[in-house]
Amino acid sequence: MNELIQNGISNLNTPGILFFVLGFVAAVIRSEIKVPDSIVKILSIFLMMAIGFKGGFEISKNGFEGNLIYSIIISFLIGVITPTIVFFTLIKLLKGDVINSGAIAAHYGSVSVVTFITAITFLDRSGIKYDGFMVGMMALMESPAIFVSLLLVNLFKKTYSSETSFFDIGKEALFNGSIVLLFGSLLIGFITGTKGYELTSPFFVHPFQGVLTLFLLEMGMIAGKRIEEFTKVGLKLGLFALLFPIVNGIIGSSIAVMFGIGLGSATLFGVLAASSSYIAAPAAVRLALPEANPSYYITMSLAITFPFNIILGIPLYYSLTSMLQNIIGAL
Amino acid sequence: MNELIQNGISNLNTPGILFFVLGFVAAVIRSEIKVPDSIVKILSIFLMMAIGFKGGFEISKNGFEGNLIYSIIISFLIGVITPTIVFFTLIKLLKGDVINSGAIAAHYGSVSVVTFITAITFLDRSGIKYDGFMVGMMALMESPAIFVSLLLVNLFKKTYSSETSFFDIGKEALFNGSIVLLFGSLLIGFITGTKGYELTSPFFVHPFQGVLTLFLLEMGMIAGKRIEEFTKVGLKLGLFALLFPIVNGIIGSSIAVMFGIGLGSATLFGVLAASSSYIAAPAAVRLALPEANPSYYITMSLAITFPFNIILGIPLYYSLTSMLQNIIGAL
Amino acid sequence: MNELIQNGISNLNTPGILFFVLGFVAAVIRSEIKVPDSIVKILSIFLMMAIGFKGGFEISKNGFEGNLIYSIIISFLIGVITPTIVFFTLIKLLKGDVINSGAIAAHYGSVSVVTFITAITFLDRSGIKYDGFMVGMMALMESPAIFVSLLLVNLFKKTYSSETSFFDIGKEALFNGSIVLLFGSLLIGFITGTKGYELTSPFFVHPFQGVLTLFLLEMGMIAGKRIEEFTKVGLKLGLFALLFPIVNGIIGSSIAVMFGIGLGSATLFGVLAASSSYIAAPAAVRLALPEANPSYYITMSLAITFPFNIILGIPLYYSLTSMLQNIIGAL
Amino acid sequence: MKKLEIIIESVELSKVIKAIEKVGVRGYSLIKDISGMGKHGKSVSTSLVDVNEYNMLVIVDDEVKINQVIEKVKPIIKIYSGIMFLSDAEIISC
Amino acid sequence: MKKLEIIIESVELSKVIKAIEKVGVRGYSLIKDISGMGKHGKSVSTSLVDVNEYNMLVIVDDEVKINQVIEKVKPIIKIYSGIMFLSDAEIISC
Amino acid sequence: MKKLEIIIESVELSKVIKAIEKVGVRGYSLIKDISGMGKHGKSVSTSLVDVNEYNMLVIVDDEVKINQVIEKVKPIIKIYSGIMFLSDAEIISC
Ligand SMILES: Nc1ncnc2c1ncn2[C@@H]1O[C@H](COP(=O)(O)O)[C@@H](O)[C@H]1O
Ligand SMILES: Nc1ncnc2c1ncn2[C@@H]1O[C@H](COP(=O)(O)O)[C@@H](O)[C@H]1O
Ligand SMILES: Nc1ncnc2c1ncn2[C@@H]1O[C@H](COP(=O)(O)O)[C@@H](O)[C@H]1O
Ligand code: NA
Ligand code: NA
Ligand code: NA
Repeated sequence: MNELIQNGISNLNTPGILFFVLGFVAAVIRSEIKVPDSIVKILSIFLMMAIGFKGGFEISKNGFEGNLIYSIIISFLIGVITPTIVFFTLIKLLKGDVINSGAIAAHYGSVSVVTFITAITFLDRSGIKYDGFMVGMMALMESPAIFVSLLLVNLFKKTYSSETSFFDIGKEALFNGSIVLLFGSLLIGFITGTKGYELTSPFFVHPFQGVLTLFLLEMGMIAGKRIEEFTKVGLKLGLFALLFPIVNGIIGSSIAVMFGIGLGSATLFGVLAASSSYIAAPAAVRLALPEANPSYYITMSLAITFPFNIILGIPLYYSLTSMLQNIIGAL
Repeated sequence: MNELIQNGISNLNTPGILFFVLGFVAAVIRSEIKVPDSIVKILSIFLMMAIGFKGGFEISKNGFEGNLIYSIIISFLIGVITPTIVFFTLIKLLKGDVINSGAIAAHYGSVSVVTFITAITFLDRSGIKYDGFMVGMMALMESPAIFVSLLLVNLFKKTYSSETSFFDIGKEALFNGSIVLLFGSLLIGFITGTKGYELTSPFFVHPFQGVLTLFLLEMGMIAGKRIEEFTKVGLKLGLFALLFPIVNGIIGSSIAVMFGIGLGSATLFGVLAASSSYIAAPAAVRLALPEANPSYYITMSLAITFPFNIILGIPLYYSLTSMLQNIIGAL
Repeated sequence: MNELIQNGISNLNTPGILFFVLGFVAAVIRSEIKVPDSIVKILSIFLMMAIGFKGGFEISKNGFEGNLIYSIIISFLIGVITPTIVFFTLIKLLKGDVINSGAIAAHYGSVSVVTFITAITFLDRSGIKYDGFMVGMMALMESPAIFVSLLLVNLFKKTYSSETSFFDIGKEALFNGSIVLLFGSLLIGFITGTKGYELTSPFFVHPFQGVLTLFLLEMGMIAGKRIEEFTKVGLKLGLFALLFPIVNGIIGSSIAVMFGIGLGSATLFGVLAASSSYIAAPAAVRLALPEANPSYYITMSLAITFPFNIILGIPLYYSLTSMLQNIIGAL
Repeated sequence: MKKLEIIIESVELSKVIKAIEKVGVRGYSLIKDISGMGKHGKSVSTSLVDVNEYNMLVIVDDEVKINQVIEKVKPIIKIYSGIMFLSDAEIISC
Repeated sequence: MKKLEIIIESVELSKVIKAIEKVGVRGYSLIKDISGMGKHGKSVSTSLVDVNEYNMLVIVDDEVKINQVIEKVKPIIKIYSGIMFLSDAEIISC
Repeated sequence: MKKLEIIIESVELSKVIKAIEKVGVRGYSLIKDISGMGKHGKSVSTSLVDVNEYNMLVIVDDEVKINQVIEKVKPIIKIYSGIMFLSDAEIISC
């Protein structure tokens, strides 16, 4: 417990988290720090390239130390189980509102790249190891939950007004830019190895934490602007967005621990399960479920769950995973 | 004198100043190097984050070596005295044109971030120390002069057509993005200390001079495009924009020296007093004084005073401050 | 031959080339990685500043080791000979279509900055020296071929519908942004020497390869989107775009070798001759030859010749230059 | 001749363009990066998500063609978000 | 129905939008990043300053509403810079 | 009064603006970064090249002035790419 608090404070006391808070506050007091859209987009591309590239390089250096097959299985399990639980919980909470339940399930089943990156930073700082291929697992986990959620909506709802076919959404989900970029960079990092790493690390590796800091400032502002819509979301969904990540995090970590995955990677599985998507899922859901309310899913994911996860969630999931390991190890 | 010339030449012979000149020349010969707006905006945010962060780190390392209380007083004194002098001088020069006198006074009373950064670079290169909290003083000096100028206009002009209330302008000025960003970064640099610094210095510190160089290229182009409007400004105001910074610089340095501030920080007070705003002031003045001519205040501040200050002004203010110290020290 | 294949593979096995391929594939499978326009523009400016600055610094360090006068002569020879040969070849191929032949000749006679940079990276990796002023030669070679091509069109075509005078195009070509930026940066790198270099190398030099990698990802996507227009270009011009660079490359290298230029710089002359413009030439040609088909010249230059050159061409031109040196040396 | 202005969310843009091209109009123009307010409230786009990002398509053509476009685009707008404005305009033939 | 196009400086944009919302129109669209020429000469904006950066607001609504908007916006434009265009247009109901 | 909308390629923009200024209109507005489809097919601009990047110029003025602008701009559009739309509109005087 003591350790948890200490980890929490040490996580808070990093430039990234503090700049996120600064951005949030700036947006709330309507102080205009106008970060151009194009910058947010390129920083997001940079972070994915860099994280993928570094993961690939680490695999090339250390080989597949952890259990890749198990990890792939875990990824799919989380991608099926978490959106399903979210869906049925929300059906209860929203009194049978299938569409919005499915829309939100797609977001909480999918993952957030920046939450993952912040978790990696936390692990690096704490000196805890994790598998280089975890970035690949993240890419794997982006789409399945979206499919599962749409399927659930289809099962429970007869009238379905979208003009977009499942096929179109499938294509979009599989060849989604972020998936291609993450896997591509992973592969390139793996292929070019140490030589490639040395050539480009002054761009992809050294300034990475600083770039993340700038990105989090912007994320803070985006979240802070969204928070005004909190009233539209309402208390029920607001609390859901705050608390359900913990449920998902425990599910993710537990599955990973049961498969014997190490502390670092299992923590990351917890973080991925707990994280919610705010790029891939909204785009797909807007197309497939036009009647769903974007104010719900975007605000919950971006303005509540994301801040919670990066500020308090990550150290929490780490402590929980460590506890789970002790419990399951003792069995 | 010899030293002044040498300093001037050494200041000229830096990539930043030379790229500024290149940008200026490129704009004048209408050679299109199109730097996108979004880049100018993000570089400006980067420079403020970085300079604030570094200032905060230095305070965390060295403590408040200089006299913080005195420095705050000096900041306010400069923020009241310089716009007032500018206002009454211009009232004479412009034959009672209260509106434009007030508009221009707001600009010359307020400060320029990039001029400050260029001065810091100059001091660093020359090995002269200054207080880490000076970046906070710059943030403090952004708004007061704008208020003082609007107040002066209000006092001397009965009909006042703006629909924007003083309250609105006050809010805008206090929660201005740059002020929040500068103070926030300062605080974060202070809180995260050496750890935060080491994590992010490959992004915020190492490439800083290079980023400044790119930014100055763009500033050169902006200034070069503006210079076409020189004819609208006229010789009288043109000369004012060229010479009055020296008056303000002497005022700023003198006050600082009289309070016993060291050479580095006193030079920076001179530079801040001499510098004129081209972001915060234009936005506030456009709202509060709609009849004022933007061609006057923007062209003077951006295309005349700014180039003068960074090319010739900074070494000049340094020499003057050093002289003032000798004179006042001898008293 | 063995060495050629090895060089080719080692060239392929770099992050830059692999990210180019990734971008290309992503575009072809319509996976949207949206790189904002403004980023492409600023990266292009960055690369020109950095390459110019570094060239200037190297001259300041090593002096004019190679033969500058000869190099200038070679630049102009290539700028006259290659567009002329392209023009007459195309006149044959396109059955007398003077306009489109001239338009394409302007592109293949002019040069590509990124191809040049990729070649430099190749030489650096292989430890082969070249002259610092070669970046200046590149800047010199941008415009002459455009003039020569327009002149040829004028000679062979009486009706000429453009409203844009030769004078206008001349001004545009001489004061073209990229020429001013390249020469300006070269000059600044030369003037500020080691001091300037040390100050700004964490921005201009260390991350250079990484930035190039990001830029090539984007170039890959641009090329991949263009390739759809391949059908408009047709097989004849498609093959021309693939094969004629080799002809031009041999011409460029041969001339350089005959003037006694060293292996590195002679390879670069070959690369410059083989490369085709996709920024300066399209803009000038669109103005001067409005009836020419942009689908031809842009697709050929950007989507066929550029990828060929950076992936296979550069190691090929290097091997050819080395062979030519042996042959001519033996004479 | 008629001018039709279609305001449509980014996620639906390619679908609308395909519909227009199927009708076979003389041409269309696209203005990106529109925001605004309508039946669905104020558009609150963020640079991270495409949702709530609008575009304006402008088409000037014969009334018949424009009517065909309207019929094609109506159902898309009905399900999603957006609006269409119709007015008179002439193409200046050069 | 009427279409009103308002061209207004960025610094005044939020004020105009508030005025429009007070009137209670069906909707409006915003096109950012306009430049141009008018009574105040050529707009010379720089990426550093918001001054002289224009926007176009488009509103299609009943004539009564549009007239109310016009009356609200007139004094703002009078003091600052900008212009309004009025024309006929119909909303296609979906 | 008349509203003229000119869609023109970036490379030709400065020429058209000069022509408009020569006529001496009250004002004009410029919307950048337009894409679309027309007689020359779909515009395929890349961020690297200006070619195929369009702009919309909007001018509201008296019919006489607008006709003068049309005559000046016609030959430019004829040689290059672009189109003009003419419609009715009023300037709201403030
Ligand atoms: N009456 C209107 N006038 C102008 N733009 C409108 C109007 N109604 C809707 N819009 C635009 O269409 C978008 C979507 O409208 P809606 O689907 O009704 O929320 C809004 O965000 C506005 O940009
Ligand atoms: N007659 C006009 N036609 C089109 N746009 C205009 C016209 N007059 C003014 N504008 C636009 O409104 C802005 C401000 O106009 P003004 O306040 O008259 O200088 C100009 O920069 C133009 O963008
Ligand atoms: N009928 C039309 N309606 C709207 N925009 C058009 C139309 N025709 C052409 N355009 C615009 O004008 C550009 C150039 O047209 P064109 O020169 O005919 O290829 C196109 O890319 C469109 O943006
Ligand atoms: Na999740
Ligand atoms: Na000042
Ligand atoms: Na060439």
